[in-house]
Amino acid sequence: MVFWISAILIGIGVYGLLTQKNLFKQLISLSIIDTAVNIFIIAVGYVDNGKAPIYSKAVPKFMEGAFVDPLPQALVLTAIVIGVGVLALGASLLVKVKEKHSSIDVENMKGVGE
Amino acid sequence: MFTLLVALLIFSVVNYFISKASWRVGSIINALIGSYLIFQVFTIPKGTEVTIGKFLGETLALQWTNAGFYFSFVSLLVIVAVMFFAIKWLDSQKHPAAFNMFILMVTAGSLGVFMAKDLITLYIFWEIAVLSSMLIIPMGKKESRKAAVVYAVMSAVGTYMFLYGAFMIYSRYGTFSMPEIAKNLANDPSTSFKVAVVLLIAAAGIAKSGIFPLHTWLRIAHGNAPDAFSAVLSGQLVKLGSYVLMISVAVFPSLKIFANLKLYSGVPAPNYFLIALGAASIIIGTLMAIKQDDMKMLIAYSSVANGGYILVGIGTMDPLGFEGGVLHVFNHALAAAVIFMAFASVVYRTHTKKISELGGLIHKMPITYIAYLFAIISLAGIPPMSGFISKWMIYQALVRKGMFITAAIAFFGSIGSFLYVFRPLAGVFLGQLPRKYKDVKEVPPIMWIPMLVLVAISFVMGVWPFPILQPIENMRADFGIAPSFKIADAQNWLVRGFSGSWNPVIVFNLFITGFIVAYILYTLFPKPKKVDLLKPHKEEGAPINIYTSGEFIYTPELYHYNTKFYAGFERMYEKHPSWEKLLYMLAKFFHDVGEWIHGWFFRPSPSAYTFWLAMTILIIFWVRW
Amino acid sequence: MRRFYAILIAAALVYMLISFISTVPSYGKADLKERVSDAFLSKSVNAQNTKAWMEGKAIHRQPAKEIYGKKVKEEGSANVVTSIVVNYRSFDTLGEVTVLFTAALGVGLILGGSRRKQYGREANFVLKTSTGILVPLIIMFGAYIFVHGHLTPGGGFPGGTIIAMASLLLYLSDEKFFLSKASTGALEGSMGGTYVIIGLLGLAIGGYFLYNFLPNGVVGNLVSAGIVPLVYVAIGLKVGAELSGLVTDLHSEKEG
Amino acid sequence: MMNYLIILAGAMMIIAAVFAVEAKKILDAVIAMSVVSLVSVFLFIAMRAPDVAITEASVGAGLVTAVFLVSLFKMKGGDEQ
Amino acid sequence: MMVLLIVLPLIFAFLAAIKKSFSYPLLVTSTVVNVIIVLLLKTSVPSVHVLGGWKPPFGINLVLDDASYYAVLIANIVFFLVALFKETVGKYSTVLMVMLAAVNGFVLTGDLFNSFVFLEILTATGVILASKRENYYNAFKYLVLGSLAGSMYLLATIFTYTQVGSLNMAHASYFAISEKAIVVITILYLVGLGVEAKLFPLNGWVSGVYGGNDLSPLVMATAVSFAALYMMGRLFLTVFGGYALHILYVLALITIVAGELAALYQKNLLKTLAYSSIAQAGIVLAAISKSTEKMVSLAYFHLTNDVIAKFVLFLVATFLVYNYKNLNGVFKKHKVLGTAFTISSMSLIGFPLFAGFQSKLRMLMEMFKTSDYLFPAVLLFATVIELTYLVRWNVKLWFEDIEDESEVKGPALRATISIILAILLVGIFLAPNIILNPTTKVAKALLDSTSYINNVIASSMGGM
Repeated sequence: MVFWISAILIGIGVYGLLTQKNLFKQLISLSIIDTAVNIFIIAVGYVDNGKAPIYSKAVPKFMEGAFVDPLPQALVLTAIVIGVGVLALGASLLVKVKEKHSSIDVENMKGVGE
Repeated sequence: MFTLLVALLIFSVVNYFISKASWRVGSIINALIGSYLIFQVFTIPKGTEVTIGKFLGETLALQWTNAGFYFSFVSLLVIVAVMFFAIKWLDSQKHPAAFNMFILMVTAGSLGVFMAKDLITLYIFWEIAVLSSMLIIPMGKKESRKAAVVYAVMSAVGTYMFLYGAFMIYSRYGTFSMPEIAKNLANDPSTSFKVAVVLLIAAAGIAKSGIFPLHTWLRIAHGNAPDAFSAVLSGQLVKLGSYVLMISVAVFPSLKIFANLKLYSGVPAPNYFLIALGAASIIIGTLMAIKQDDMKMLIAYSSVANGGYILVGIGTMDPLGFEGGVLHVFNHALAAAVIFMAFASVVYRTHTKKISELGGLIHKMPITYIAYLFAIISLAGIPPMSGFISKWMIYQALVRKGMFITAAIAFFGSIGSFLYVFRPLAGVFLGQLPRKYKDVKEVPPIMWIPMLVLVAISFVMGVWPFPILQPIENMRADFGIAPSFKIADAQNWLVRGFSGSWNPVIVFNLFITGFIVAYILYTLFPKPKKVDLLKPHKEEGAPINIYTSGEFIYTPELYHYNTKFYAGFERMYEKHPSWEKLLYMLAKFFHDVGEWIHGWFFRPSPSAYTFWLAMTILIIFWVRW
Repeated sequence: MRRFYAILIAAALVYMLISFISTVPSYGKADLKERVSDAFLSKSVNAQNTKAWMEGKAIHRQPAKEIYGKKVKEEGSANVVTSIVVNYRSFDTLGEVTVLFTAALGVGLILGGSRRKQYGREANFVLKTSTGILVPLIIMFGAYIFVHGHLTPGGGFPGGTIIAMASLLLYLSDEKFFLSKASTGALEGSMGGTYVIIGLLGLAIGGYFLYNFLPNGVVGNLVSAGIVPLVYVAIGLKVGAELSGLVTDLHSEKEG
Repeated sequence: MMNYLIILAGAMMIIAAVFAVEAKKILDAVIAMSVVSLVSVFLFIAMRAPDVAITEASVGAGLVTAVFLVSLFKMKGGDEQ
Repeated sequence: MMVLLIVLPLIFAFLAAIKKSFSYPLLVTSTVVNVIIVLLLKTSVPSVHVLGGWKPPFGINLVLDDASYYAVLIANIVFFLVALFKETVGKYSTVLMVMLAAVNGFVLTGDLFNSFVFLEILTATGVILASKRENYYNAFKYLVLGSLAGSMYLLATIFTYTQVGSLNMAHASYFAISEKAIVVITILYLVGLGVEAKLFPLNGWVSGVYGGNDLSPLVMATAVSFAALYMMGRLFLTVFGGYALHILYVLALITIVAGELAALYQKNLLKTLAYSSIAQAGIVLAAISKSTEKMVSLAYFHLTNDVIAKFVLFLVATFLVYNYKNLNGVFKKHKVLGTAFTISSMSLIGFPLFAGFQSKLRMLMEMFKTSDYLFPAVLLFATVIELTYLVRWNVKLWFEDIEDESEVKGPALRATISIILAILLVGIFLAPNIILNPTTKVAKALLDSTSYINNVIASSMGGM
């Protein structure tokens, strides 16, 4: 079910990329896709009734099925940060695109020949 | 042999630097090297084989054959003449050093082609020749840039078809060596494979010698290349194509290979197809040549027609036809070279190649005129020049084979050639001398001597053709085309045909007699008077002294009698379909597809990129899931 | 029309992804025994035989090993995610740090400002005063998060981000506030360098890059897990500096 | 219970995402995007991933929104019709 | 040792962040040191570095075998050569260092997720390089496509993880992935990597990025392109053992034709070369997809020739484009650059005397031996078109009448490097084995997944 949510979110993100002429919207769509992929990855590692993979006084022992899969979480941690880096880069590019082409709407941009 | 070629290639680069210091020294060295090469080709014993090395696990080798000798000799004659010619001519050029380098490379490449024993060696040297000639062509005037591209592309189309064919052969027989291939092909049961391969190999020759569907590059390339280099292009490089055509029908013995495909009087179907192409080239070349106002383009089209003759001759695989075709290589090479050199001399002095802007140069450049006159006599196939003999042989073969349509076309081409070679003669050398050329001088001896030498060779071979026929006889024996049949009969002074023989010496004597009679008559009759048409207008300048019912003419070139020289004749095929346009349309088509791809896939916004990414995934998903 | 097709394509993609999902174990049914995570959780990577594991995924461990509060020889952080991020798969994290570094660098290069952009808008009083109180607290909170990264959820990245939030707050509240690129750059660079040097020390001492050359201590203690806290502190500071620099770049403009 | 909450969260996310994509004003879109991120934080917690949740909350929802807003501010409204 | 290839540029990059003015010297140092390290590494092929001492399927490992060694060698040399151009590099030296680290990491890593991380670094640095000379919109387009592809790559990695249970390439290669799952994985990887590998129609970004400024094509068309195509071979040959190759084959053939036709249409020199680069990538991919040892070896041989030629072409072209308004006849002023340009373009076409001839002809021959008649036909057709536009450019640059009278001082370093590389192309024609021997090893290493797996497993035995 969480899979479905993430699949639909990816679809919405792709839809956004396809339809939106505003480059900022496209960046937002990308961010939605990122989030969706992250949800998917976490869902892959979920175990019913599993705990967060942190040892504490409450769960001092390792037991089978006691924890959810920690590896996807570690991957998502990385993926989130990577996503942020790329998005920040995109946002700063858009600031400059706006400066240079006087618009960030694909149809109104000036000087985008060829 | 291989050392010779490598040395030539290396020295061409060295010569660039020599020529950078003094291009005249470079070109003199070139001419000397060329002369040495002519000497050299006689000394190499026939049948010499040299292994170059291994490539892709196959041995590459050179082999000195009769055919190679003949073609090398003809090529060198032309090239060396041009090299001597260039010693002076080059001072009208912008890149003399590069010219010197590349012409030596062309020489090396062509010799390599003629020496190659296997298809890959042939391809390598072929590409060297193409590459270096491609770099000379754009040294001409503005249009020549485009010409180089067209030349390269057409050549590449043919070359890559050749390569495809070569590899098809290789994948079947595992060899590139031509004798081996010939053996294997003769025993191969698959007809369709053989047809495909032979035609693919022939494609390179078709493209290079300007045979019909790929002939269009000749006009633009010959017409716009540096003037003296046009002589090499038409006289020599085009003959590379004839050589490859000869390989595809004679070295690969088409009579044996297609023994079960004999279509008509013993001519195999693929040969027949090639002959048809040759005939088409004759028609197109002749008709288009008649129309041209640009004298170089005119002869370019004539090269198309003559390439057609060669192909028709070789394609028949008849002893006379084959020898006629091969001999025509020699004749056309010399004639075309002389004609282009004559034009180069004219352009050298007058800086134009439009016939309608010229005239009356006979008084200013008599030697050039003589050279041109004899060359066109040879080209048109009039005795006593050698051009006649080859055409005669081809006709004989065609008539004997009962190919009357082709024969008719060949005759038509011959008559057409009278028409078109006369046009520059009348327009450039005869008629009125435009005022602006009144100070034109004859070109220096170093330029006219090579022309005269070539003309003299052609003339002598017309009278006594046996020295040049003998190697051709040897070639024919090599290829096993009716080896029992002897054509060149030097003892009896005869060139034997099927329906009678040709005694060139007698014919020559007859012609000389006729000429003497004509000369006597000429001296007896009253001489024409000369009127100086320029006189009354000496001060006013440009317009020649022509008036039309009191109106002054503002565009005198329209009234030059060479404008619309054959207007009546041309009108008959005014609205002809243009193959050249068709090819341009093809090029335009690819260009447009490129634009379309560009517009759809590469230029657009991120949305479009996403679209294609999504589509790709979906299509693969649809295919694979 | 464009929207219609877009919906169609997006729907097809969703359909495709959903049919892909059939290859994945259904939600909540993931079997960790099939995965390497099992070894991470039980901290028994060293006990495994690679070949045997790859062939049959045979896990060698005691079924209910006591971990919290004990000394574990292999790895010492209570937070297994942290142990993966900073120890088992630390190299990924180095890459991750690099991405962020690149992004900050890129924003700097692209925007290329060297002066505070003035919007000519005065922040209101509430924001100004609350910023004064909040900023130290936020920084402390961020520091807490990355210092306790190996014990509790969180770690260098959120910690660093929270610190960067503090600088963002400062930018919002004060038109004049401007962090010099030199200072953030120096912190960023030196912290990144620290991370790599810790890794290189591991290479020098243990023969493996990013090798944990410090004792692990007792799982659950603040001082435990070898190099993990060190790395996380370095990451936290680096990310904080980097993102502050990024915020600075966004608030700056070109001279003149 | 948890399932219903997840479905609810999913529905919220989808609605927010559609809004983010289709919103006329970019500011609204950015806000909606941060809503998507914030709700995803809930999902992460529901799936027992507190580390990810914290990171997503601070980095994904916080920083990205902040960066977007600032750059939007910088290009003065970002080109709205 | 091999980890230093990744780590040293990185630490230099971090140091450069402390003091900006050191960044260029640091770049030169790091590239020089890297080249030296690569040369020293020659003796330790094959070897596996286990990061952090965590044995393979659990931790991350770097694999240095014949294939990755060759890719790393090419990439580092390219970066070294680029680093010599101080003006061109400009403010971007730190970015280049990070990129160098990323390329090395991407090539060396034996872990799928790790390769994703490095792919993202490559994309990010690529975007930054692309944004030079105010080429922002094109950079943005690349960013969108790149990060979308990154998402696909990540998804593919996760699907692999759910199947295999680890992220290790060797393990994935060892593991018999179910029929259904491998379709998913290969589709996603094909798309994810296809963007970087310039697979049609995912290569819309190429012209904008390569044609937008004077730095990005030098690096992206050579080192990064090589790394991406290496990874293509690694993933589809070694890891997924020849799955989905016929799809790759079809797409690659379309890529060739599309790239050449687009280049034919293009009027801008840099973009023409960019499209030509797409077509060459198509040739390489098509050859890789045949997955025989000879063809794969020839693919990387061809790629090497292309990389050298493209480096020269872009080196010359960027100089011309950004110094002259009108390019007609500029080579009359820069004869050496012109010669290098011509030689490289002839090599690209595949004229004899130049390296491209060797690779193209061998490829053709090999294809005919395996009786594939489609690829040669496409290849020869593509060559005709390629010849058209390259000859057109050469003629234009050499022979047209000069219109831009200004004369820029001859760039000595550029001329030297380009002519040396051009001569190298001739050298490769004469002695193709200097490249063919290593690429044969590359092909062996890529196709022999057993020894790849064994190497990785063996590295875990000696572990703690």
